[in-house]
Amino acid sequence: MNEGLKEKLEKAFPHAAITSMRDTDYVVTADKESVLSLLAYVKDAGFDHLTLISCVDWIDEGEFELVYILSPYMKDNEQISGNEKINLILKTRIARGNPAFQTVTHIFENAEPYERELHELFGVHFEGHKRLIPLFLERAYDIPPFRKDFDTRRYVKEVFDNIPAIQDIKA
Amino acid sequence: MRELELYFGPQHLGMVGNFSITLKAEGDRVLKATANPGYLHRGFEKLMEYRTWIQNFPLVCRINVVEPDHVEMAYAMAVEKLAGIEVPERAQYVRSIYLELARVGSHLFGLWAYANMLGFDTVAQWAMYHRDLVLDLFEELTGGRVYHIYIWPGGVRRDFPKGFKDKIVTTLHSIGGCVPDYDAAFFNNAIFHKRASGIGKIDQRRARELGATGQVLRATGMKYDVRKVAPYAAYDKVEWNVPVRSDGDAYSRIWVVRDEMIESVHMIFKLLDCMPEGEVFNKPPNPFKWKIPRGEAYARCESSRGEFGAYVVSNGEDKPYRVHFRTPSYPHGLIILEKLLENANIADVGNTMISLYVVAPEIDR
Amino acid sequence: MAMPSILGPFKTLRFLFEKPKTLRYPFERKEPALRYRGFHLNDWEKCTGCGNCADICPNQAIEMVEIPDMEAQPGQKNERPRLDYGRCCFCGLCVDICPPGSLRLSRDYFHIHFDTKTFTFIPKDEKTEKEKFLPPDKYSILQASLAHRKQDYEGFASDLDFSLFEPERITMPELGAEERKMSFVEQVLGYDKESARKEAARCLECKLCEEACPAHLKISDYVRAIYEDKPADSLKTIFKDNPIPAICGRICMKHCETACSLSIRGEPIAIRWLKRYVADSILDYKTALELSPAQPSGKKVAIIGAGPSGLALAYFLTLQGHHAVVFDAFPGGGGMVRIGPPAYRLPLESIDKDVNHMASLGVEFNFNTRVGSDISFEDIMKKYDAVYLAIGTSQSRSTKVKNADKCMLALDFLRKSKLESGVVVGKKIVVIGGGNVAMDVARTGLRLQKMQYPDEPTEIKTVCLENGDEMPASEDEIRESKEEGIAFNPAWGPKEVRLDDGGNIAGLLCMKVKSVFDGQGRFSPSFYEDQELFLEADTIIEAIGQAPDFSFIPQNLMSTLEFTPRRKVKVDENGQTTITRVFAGGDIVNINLDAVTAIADAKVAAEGIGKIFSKKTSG
Amino acid sequence: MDRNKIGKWLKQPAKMANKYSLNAVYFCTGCGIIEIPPVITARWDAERFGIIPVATPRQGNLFMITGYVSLKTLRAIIRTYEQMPDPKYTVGFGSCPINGGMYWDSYNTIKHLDRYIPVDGWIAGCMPRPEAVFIGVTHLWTLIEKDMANGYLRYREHYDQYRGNQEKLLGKLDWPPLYATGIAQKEIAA
Amino acid sequence: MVATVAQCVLLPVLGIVIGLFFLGLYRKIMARLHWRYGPPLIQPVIDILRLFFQGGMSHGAVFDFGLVLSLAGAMAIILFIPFAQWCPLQGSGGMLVILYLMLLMPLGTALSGGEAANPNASIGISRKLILALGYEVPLLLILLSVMSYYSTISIVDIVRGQQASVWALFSWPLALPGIAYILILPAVLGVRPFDTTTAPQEISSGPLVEYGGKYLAFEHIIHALSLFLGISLFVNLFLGGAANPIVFFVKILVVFVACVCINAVFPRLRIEQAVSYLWKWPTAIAFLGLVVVSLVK
Repeated sequence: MNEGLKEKLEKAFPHAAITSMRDTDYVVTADKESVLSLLAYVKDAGFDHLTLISCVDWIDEGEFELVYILSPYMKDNEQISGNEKINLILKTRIARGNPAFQTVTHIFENAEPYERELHELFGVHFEGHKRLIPLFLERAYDIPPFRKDFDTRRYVKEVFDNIPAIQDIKA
Repeated sequence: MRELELYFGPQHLGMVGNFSITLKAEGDRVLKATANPGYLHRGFEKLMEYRTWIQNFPLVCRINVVEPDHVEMAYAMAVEKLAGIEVPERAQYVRSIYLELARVGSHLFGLWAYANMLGFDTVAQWAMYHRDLVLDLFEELTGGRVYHIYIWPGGVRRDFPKGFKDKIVTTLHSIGGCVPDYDAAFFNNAIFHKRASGIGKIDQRRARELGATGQVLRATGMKYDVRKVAPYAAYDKVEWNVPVRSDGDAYSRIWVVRDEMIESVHMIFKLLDCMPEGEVFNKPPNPFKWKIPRGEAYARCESSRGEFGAYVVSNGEDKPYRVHFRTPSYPHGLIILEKLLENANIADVGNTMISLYVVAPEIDR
Repeated sequence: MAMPSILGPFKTLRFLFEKPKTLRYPFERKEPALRYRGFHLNDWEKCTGCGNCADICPNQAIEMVEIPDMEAQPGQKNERPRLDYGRCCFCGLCVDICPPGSLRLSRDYFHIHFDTKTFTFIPKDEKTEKEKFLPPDKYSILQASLAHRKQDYEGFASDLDFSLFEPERITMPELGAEERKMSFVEQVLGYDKESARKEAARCLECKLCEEACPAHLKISDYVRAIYEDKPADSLKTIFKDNPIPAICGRICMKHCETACSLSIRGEPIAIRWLKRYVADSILDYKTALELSPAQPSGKKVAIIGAGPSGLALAYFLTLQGHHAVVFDAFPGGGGMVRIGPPAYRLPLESIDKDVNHMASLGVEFNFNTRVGSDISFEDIMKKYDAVYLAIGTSQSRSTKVKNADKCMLALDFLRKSKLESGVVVGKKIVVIGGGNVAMDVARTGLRLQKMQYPDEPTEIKTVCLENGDEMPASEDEIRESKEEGIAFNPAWGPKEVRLDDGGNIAGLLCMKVKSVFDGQGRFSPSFYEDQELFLEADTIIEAIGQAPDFSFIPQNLMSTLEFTPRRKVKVDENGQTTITRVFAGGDIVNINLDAVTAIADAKVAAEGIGKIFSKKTSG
Repeated sequence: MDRNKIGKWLKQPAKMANKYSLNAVYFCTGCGIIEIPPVITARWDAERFGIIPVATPRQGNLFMITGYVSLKTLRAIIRTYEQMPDPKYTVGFGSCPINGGMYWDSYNTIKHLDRYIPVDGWIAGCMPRPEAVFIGVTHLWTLIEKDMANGYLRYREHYDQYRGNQEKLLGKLDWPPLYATGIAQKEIAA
Repeated sequence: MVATVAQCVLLPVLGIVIGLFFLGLYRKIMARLHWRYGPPLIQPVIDILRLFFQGGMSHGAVFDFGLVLSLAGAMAIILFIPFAQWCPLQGSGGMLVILYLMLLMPLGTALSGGEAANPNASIGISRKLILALGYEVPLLLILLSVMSYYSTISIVDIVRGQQASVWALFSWPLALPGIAYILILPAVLGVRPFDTTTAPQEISSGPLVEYGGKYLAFEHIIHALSLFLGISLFVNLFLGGAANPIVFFVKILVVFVACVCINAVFPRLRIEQAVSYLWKWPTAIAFLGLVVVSLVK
């Protein structure tokens, strides 16, 4: 990241903590109120490629961590500016008890399926999302399956191992 | 006209992979398309939380059956970043050659899918035949035809077998010898041109907004290739070009794919020429005891379909705490496809989908 | 790009007249690649049943099953992997982790069946299961299955350079031969934290070592604790089975390392040195162990001999709340290990560390007290609730050849050189014997020579009956001795000690050995009388074995003490001898003659004594 | 191969025709599908034995379950299987349908395919190579020859159990039962 | 009379046999272009045999009726098209009957396919009808030119006319409609790039989507017959028919192989592209041909 942006970010968002791991990964930890404005800000600053929205279940701390990973597209069709190799990892935490957050689909259109996925697999509600309908799953699960307290091995034992093999009646 | 509801897939000859699109159509015109994934959802990222770092390597490659190699690479790169493992120089070259071979194989598979979709069996069969030759190379190198499980943290799993260099060269030459035939029969076929040009057209601004990468973006004119913008493995060691086109339609995309294949083959030759001797594997610690310090890493590489990324979080244990893969087909198949199919012709549904090279397992994971 | 053309595609019609490229399978075939990952092969002779493959399998496709007619031995479990091809993904992780390299993947991959039960099987290879592996002329691809496979069809095999384990150990820093032979400074320098952790990280936790260890230490647990940088936890684990880690960490005979699955193709984990690292890195055992004192039971146990067995028993009994009183003739603890291993292997401080810790727990030590002369055995029998004989083999044997009385005996020599000062050696020493004691003697003699004749040429030789590769001494000892410049004369037996005119030793006359053992495998050497070798010497030390000294036991009791055919004290499963209340352990009981077996005996005895006590109180 | 024996054709035309005209329903159920294109294309050319992919289940008589089966796919598989006309043959590909395979602990894939639809043969491997598919087909021929590839009959016979297992996992199925339930019991009683 | 009856019985059988042979040959030639060996020539017969033994599902009376209609239509046309010198019903109706009967085949398929209530089938049928509309226009113009040139509606007379002079394709005024016919022949036969109707990769083989068992077997036979008929018509109109069956067979074989080659080197067009193509060049040439023919005449 060019130093300018880092300083600008620090000035505009004094509460956000910016750390750099290695030379290409920058981690910005922000409180949840400032995430939307931060995203809009970095988008204008050139990080216009939202590569991934992820969620980490920190069950011991009772929080979900939403992770937005951004990187810049090329400004010019031909020339590489050197900024493109930077990954900006923007993180914020929300309470695990009643997980809800604002959608970012109005800033990044491609956030739509990511948020749908997180809604389905983690049970995080995104307010303002137009299509929070199931994406992958067929069965209903009591606990969204990607949460840490969902034990897939136990689930397999309880559900699949209880399906009996076909008995040959004649035998 | 009567409004129809059509299911394109999952059981469908034109569907590559287990994917489904629900179409609302009026006659031949699609009103609304809804991607319906999940037929291949296995919960990889959840399963990975139950397996140790090294046990995950056989698992991750299953995320994309067409080209497992870039999944391995993304995961290995993330793990190497997290654990601070160095990769020997020769291994970087071996990895690059291996990944480029995978790209050629994968593009040939894409070519098969595309030609097959258009009912053009002839080219489809050739492409599949040639892909099989590439698979033979993989078998020789890694011991597996489809799932290679070759890249390991700290290098690669085995060195080149004896005489392998020559074998690569012979095979690629024999495939390259058929390029004029491919061109004549497929890429320069007037009817194919008629069928593909203007289909699934997307301009650069829209492509950027929707998070496109890979040939979808390159077909709109941007030379965006992770191998170039954020070089990994040995991609910065040799000269090569990023092929682009400017129309943004299916025809451009397939031409980008074609040029990319040829560029990959040239790159393999160059890499083979300047490959150094030496070690190819820095052993990671004992797999039963390997713990990676707390932290997170995002690593990305350029797969044959676009940017492939792995976001890995460790909490200091011998298993990953959370893994999330950024797969190129995800935005392509779930957003761009839906947008492109609005108002398209029913005959072009599969055409559009395959020109975006949507691979279902990497969407569902 | 050329212009799209409508006629161009017709060019491809020429393929109508070309030969198809199809491989007409199954009429034409293509062999799978040399590295192909197909079904498993397992060399049962090499397989140790360690179960690493089952542990690493991400799919739990491998299960270790007990083979009924197979016997477990040290370093060998009676289990073999069973594969489930309803799970296996042919990743080959099991091959890369297999320490002996017995598990390989073949190039066979055909198994087609309508019954899912046939997809589970126990892999073997053509060496152990001929009927399933057919030569090419009998092999038919149409019948190919798990039970109908091709011979010599090995595919993906293990390669040490690419294995997942580290076959080479982290080198233990030690003094060079030239440096160490000048003094009695401890030869090995010990691991620092980093290298200890690295070495500990090599452990695959297959637990073969634990089964091989006579005392069944929880080795993989304490090694893991070292890796996790928790030496206190590690020490706690060790102390459950072995209360003298500082001693054992130096001189243990390491049955564990022999059994270690890594030792088959690489170097075993340095389990002994890791134990030494734990014992040395913790300065105060007591605080690290956080032992809670047991309720005193009021029982008193006398332990005769403060060797490993005695010390261990004292510790175990103390933990049970009994009062242990130890008698020993030497001025400090350790028994045989106090005098046996020279200071460059086992410094006295290390022994004292373990002994002092024991004393601090409340064990009563009576040193310089020889039972029989200083205190009578009858008194002990009267005063104590139980007696434990851990007297070891304290008397050196002599060759009894002509003029052998002029020679020194090994134990006397070692004791004098370690505990007292003032053994004078000559410039030319000959040591008779090929065991570890002989090596100790020779290397001690060498150091004494270097110290006593710093600038003069000296020489030291050994003579033993066995061939070079049959010598009973451990390989490490032989190698290190050779490094230090000790000459070996294997397969020569002593015939006569030649004296010079003054009655001093002039040398040893040897004769060539024909065989060491007779037809029944008993020790009964025979010689070629005509082949002779004369070794010049001014000092000869005999180190051919030791025997126990039961002279302190009164005759009436001695007559009831029974022995096994191998001249060992007979004990029951509780460690009790044929004399009631008298228990025994250590070298007089077991044939291994080493510290850790002695500890194992103590463990048995501790349980036996506890049982007897509880029986008495309840009954 | 006895395709060219005229006597056999005259004796059992139905069996022979079934053997040498295996039309596979093209359904990419799992990753095993990756080896089907090579099998049916130029390198291996399964059409030599009359094996071609067909577009709809109504036209096919061979159903290859290629790899793991997720719950959502299972629903589609049952639908497809029931649409196929008798006689029909099912082949399970690779480890996953046998005993869970890689995904033995996944919450979204089934572990034993034969508890939901009948399977006539299994091919080991992950993935089975094209060669194994060919040998698998020869085994299927033998089974057809010996009347042992009778999965479709078993399905009819034990339809209660199959449907029960399917509904246990997928909930109430939104299509009517293929066979009247309870037939098997009645037949046995009679 | 006996000869006519015998021809009435034998010609449809011969048509089916040749049609099935063509299907087998088609697969074989395609395979060679794919660099592979392909199935045995007999494979279509095995397939049809298998389908007859396989249980199929009917989707109602109209479904069955449509199928019968198609089959009957196809069988009927055979009797009107000369196979070399054999043409049992040469006296009655000629070209007009053929044109009328040729509509029966798509109609019957449409009827029965539509009954199957599968959206893919309905799309396929609409495509089939649109495509038929597409080639019927130039085809009518072509037939008109031929008929007006030889001033007869009897196909037997047309054949005789050609055998008297040169093949229509190489005669001056008829060359234009001949070229137009060549251009639409793939569409008439439904081979690529005009196989939009059944496009398996797009609409799961369209009208056939719900066919199984013997119904599908009949569809295969109808398909084989329609191949035979389409080519026979072309050979009779423009390649001068033939005086003996062997020559005729060789002629239709050559035309068929040419069609397969076209099929092999092109991908499939979209239906509106196909129609716009058919209404553009072939129609224009055919129209021009008609004008020239009427002027010459």
